[in-house]
Amino acid sequence: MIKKVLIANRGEIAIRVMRSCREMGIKSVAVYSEADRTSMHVRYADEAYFIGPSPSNESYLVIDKIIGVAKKCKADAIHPGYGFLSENAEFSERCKKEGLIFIGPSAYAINTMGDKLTARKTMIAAGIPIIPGTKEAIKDVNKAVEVIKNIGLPVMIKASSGGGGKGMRLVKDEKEIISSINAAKSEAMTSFGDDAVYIEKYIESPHHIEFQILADNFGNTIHLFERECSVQRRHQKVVEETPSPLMNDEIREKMGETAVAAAKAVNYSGAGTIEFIVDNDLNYYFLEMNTRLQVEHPITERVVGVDLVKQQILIANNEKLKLKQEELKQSGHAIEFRIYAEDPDKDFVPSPGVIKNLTEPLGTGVRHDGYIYEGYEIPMYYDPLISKLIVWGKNREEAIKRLKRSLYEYKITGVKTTIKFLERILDTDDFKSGKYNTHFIEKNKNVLMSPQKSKGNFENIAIIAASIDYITKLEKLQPKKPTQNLGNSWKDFGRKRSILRLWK
Amino acid sequence: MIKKVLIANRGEIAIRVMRSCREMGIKSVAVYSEADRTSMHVRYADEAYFIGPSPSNESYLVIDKIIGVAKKCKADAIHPGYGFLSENAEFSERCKKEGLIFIGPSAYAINTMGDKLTARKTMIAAGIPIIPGTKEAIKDVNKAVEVIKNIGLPVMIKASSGGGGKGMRLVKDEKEIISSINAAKSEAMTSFGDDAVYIEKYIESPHHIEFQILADNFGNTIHLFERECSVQRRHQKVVEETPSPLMNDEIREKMGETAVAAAKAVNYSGAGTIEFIVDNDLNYYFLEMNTRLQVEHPITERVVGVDLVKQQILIANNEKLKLKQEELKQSGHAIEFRIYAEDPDKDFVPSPGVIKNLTEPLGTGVRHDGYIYEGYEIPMYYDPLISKLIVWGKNREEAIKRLKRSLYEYKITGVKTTIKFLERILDTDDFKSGKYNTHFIEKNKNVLMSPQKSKGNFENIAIIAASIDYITKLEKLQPKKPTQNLGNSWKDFGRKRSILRLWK
Amino acid sequence: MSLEIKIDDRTANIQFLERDGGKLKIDIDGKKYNVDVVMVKEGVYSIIHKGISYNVELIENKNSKKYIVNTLYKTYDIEIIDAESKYLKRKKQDEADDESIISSPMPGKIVKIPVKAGDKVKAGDTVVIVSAMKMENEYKVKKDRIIKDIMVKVGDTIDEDQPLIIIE
Amino acid sequence: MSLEIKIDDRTANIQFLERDGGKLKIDIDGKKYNVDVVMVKEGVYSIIHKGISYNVELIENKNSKKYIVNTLYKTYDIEIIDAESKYLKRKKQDEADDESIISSPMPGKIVKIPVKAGDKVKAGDTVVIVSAMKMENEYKVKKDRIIKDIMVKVGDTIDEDQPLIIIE
Repeated sequence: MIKKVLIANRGEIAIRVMRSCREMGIKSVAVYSEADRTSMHVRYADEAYFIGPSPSNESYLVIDKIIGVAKKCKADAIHPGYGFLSENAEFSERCKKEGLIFIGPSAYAINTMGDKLTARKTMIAAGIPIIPGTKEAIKDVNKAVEVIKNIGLPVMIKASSGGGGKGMRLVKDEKEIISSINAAKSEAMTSFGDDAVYIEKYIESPHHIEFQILADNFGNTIHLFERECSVQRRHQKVVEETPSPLMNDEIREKMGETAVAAAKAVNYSGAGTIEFIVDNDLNYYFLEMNTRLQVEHPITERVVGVDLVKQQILIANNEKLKLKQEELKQSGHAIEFRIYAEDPDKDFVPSPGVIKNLTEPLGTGVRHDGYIYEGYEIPMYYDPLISKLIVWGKNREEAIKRLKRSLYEYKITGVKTTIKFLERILDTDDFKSGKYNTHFIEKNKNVLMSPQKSKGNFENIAIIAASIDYITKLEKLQPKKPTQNLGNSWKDFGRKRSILRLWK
Repeated sequence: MIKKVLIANRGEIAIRVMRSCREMGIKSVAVYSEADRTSMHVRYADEAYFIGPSPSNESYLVIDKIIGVAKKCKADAIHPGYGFLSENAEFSERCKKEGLIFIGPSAYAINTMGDKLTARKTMIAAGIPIIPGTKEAIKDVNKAVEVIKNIGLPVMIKASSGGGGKGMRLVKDEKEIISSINAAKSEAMTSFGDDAVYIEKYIESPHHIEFQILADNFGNTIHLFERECSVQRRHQKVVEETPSPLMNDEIREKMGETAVAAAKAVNYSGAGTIEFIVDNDLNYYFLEMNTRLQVEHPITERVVGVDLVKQQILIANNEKLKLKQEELKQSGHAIEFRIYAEDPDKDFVPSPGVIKNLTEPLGTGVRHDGYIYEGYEIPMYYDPLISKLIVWGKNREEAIKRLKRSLYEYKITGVKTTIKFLERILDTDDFKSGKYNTHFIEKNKNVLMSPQKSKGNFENIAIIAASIDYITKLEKLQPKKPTQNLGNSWKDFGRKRSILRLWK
Repeated sequence: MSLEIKIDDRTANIQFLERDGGKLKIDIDGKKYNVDVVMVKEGVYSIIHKGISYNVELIENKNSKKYIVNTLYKTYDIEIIDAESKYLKRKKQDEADDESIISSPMPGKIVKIPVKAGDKVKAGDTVVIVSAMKMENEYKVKKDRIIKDIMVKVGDTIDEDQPLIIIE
Repeated sequence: MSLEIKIDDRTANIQFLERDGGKLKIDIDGKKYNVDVVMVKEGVYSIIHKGISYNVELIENKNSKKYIVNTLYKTYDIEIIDAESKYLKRKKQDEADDESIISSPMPGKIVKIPVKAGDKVKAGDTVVIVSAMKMENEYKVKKDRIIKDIMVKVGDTIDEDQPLIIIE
């Protein structure tokens, strides 16, 4: 059995992995860069080793350093978390060569799924539905018309060298096909000096829905149902929930089977995620596979009742999956909100800094996976994710109300966070009704981005707090009444039975 | 619908209730004594009112004050929590008179179940099994022999005026009956000046198992399965778990039905708990009913997936129970540990004080219901319960490992706590195997009470920390190198990228 | 005792009328408040006003007269204005007419400085690029300016509000 | 630099050999330690020794030379012994021979004082009962004594270590 795991990561995911290690009686080893000496994962681990300067390409991304520590401390296995080296085929291969267990899939699976075109071909070969279209440049306009008629309207004409919406045309009507292709070609030529365009089915109301997969080394592959991840900002997931409000049992079963087939097509082993694009009519298309643990894995854990990290470790230990597809079921509803150290009022600019006061949400149905603590300084070098708030409710309605309650309790001072922004998501009709797609944030931009209005007395209450703080400190600086105690130190707090006497 | 609830309590339970109120969109009103101005329940509530001096008999127990605040702030209902006024029939009645909804049962149910003899009689009438015996004093020794033969050996002879083990005799053999009765009588006369004794069936290996009940005002009564509460210290529960390791499905169903019948016998309404004594052969006897929410209610919430406080409020709002007995099931395993501000190394003497550093356990499967925060002073006037740590696992084994992990990450400085004591419970074979009864703590006393042994380098590591702290502070007091910064303030922390430079 | 407070764009006049322990009578712009105030821990206040329980968390800014104040709904920037701060403000404004300092509101690392001392730059030109938390932020000039001095070099780690470039 | 430290019943000699940032070389009773020490927040230290990550939380006692130190397995009472504390200790011991002070190690309320000044009490007699957190604690004398002075009365709220009764 694996006895010691090196976690080649930091932040909340490193602690998440270490928690499961600890529950399994496995020693955990942290690695840390210069900026992370005081980070919680270093404090939480059984062992901790320094691996270099703060920028991740000089520390967390340096394969040699990670392998070096693993060998030095005699770790049996390496867990890469998400990000960093988690989808690095070279790293997976290198671990194998060095006799270390990589807790993740083989280099083959990573490579195949990592390259979009190879993945597309492999999926087509396995009979997995992909978004219809041509990836090759259109030369013959007449042939293009035929292709488009095959795919079915609407379609999107896209510039092969394109980006930023240039050289793109949405075609809804058969009569517009030829003119649109020509327009796109001409715009592509002007913008990129290349008039090659290709065709892709246009998904009008796209949902991002993914399936969690577990596969062992003996050909057993199961899925743990879906996660709805359509609330995205700049292609970054903001909210995830399961079950998806869009799904029904029939399509769930079908997509689950497809996801299992997709994983099997690359002989997948470990935990992975098959991402689909789904339209309002529940047509679904393979988008990509994430060959690692997802940020949003906890909502699946809560609703299905399975510790995914433990499963990863057991699979890496070459054990057979004990979970059976037919025994798994979704119970209740879970939603995850990602809390970032970003200022939503200033276009989400990152807000590193020292955490001064922290009150974490607790109580029934709340899981909070974070890594910060009062006094901790969030460094500027890494992803600004502070924590993930995961709530469970008997149904979606209870989960939403619980989430609202949790956000109310969650207080951080010292850095700006996205908490207020997330609260506004909960207030939109689209989210409350569960009728939303990947256009959600764009569609609700006005409500979501409008600065919070002050309500009632809050402004004057803020004034009262600040002026009292100021005056209290002022009086402390003027030692005219040396016997008068303003009760600021710990000891005085105690003496005064916690009641601060501002003045006699 | 109830719009505003006054919570006539403090500490973790007040916050627990307020959380559910908030999720239901109900305003919560806190009341607080002098010692509780800084308490979390005051900060968490929508409204807060002062009700008097710190001792609870001058504040939390004064019915007039509570009612006065409720009327003044126009609350619709009062939730009493547990303890304080929660099982006070007069309070229930008074609320009714004042037109306030008491979130709990009627005065009749409280009175009937509150008086041991009346409860016993009511249960006998309803056909509920009680511990066999005579509550009346034995006059005729021969009749006593007959009664004992009816009950079956072993029995306990107890002095009617007794207490503290005096005038008690355990009878295991028929031949010892008469001599034991005489010996008990003589000892009772010497000790209490009264030779009256009575007979009670002796339960050799007693388990304390209770059933959670919910009943609405329309005669619908259901149970939410059992809680095993046999780990007790001085009749105070320390650990609770569900399902009970002792139970099987058959006896669970039977006891559940008995519990429902017991509640129906007093026309019970709201959430309540039927406590049973169960022996190793799964014979069970009604012990008492708690006509309120229990401290340990969260383990049921976790395993059955029901928010009990919400159910209490809905029932109080005169709604019909939507939960159906046949739809409820237990899923996984939950254990609760109660964390007290007590010093287990000094006979559990209470340890009030200011919380200096606090790290709460988080992560998958962990619920932590507390009320303290860094900087808070635990007052000396009330129960020293700090928090309840509730963990869930797919099975009992996972729950125990998760509990161990959670205790590892739970750190409090400033007060002594029972955390180390609880860790030792997890290490006993009796607890691990699930084969324990109410004698558990007494039986394992030597292990549980032995002071922790120092392991490895910990003593020297402690020395290093203290000496460095001392020297750092010493250097700060000597301003010989004014440019040298020791990095203690927030700002310096930031500047130095969180790395404290002790010396140049 | 009275104070002047700047909160966002508003300037409020505060008068402390009565004090009894944590119980205060305060006048804010003519409106009277009876409040019960307690500092529950450093930087965290619990305020009860007409039975309503408010939680306010505040952080003193570098200058001890500036606060960031968090309430339930909104975060406010508050500045206490007394004689000293009025004087400093006037002084700073005078200086701002002569030269400007480009600085970053958050700590980071200098990625690029596309100008050198003596350069004439046009309104909108980028003068320095700072990276923080995986994002790059470009700092531009608003008017046509001359680069007077460059205080940092590429690769430098900088503090918030540290002067980076002096422009004329 | 060297120190003497009392930890529970043991007295240890500490020598600081080398310092480089948070990296220290320390000699404890002849055993050498290379440790990486950082104060992650007030009173909380992270110490890495031979790759093992230790968390130590400490609280300074009233006397700044006394600490309560929490490690993973055990809580220690630590006292830094320097010239000043040695002198104070000697002085206190001298005084202790003349009179003794009965005090409570935790704050509470005086419930009962079954003695009065001038009373002769026997070893084991209760002289004061203090209530704290719903429990009553009886404080007894260990030897036959005379009650010299009673500093509190029934109903008083007391601090920890506050002198309650002076005995001879």
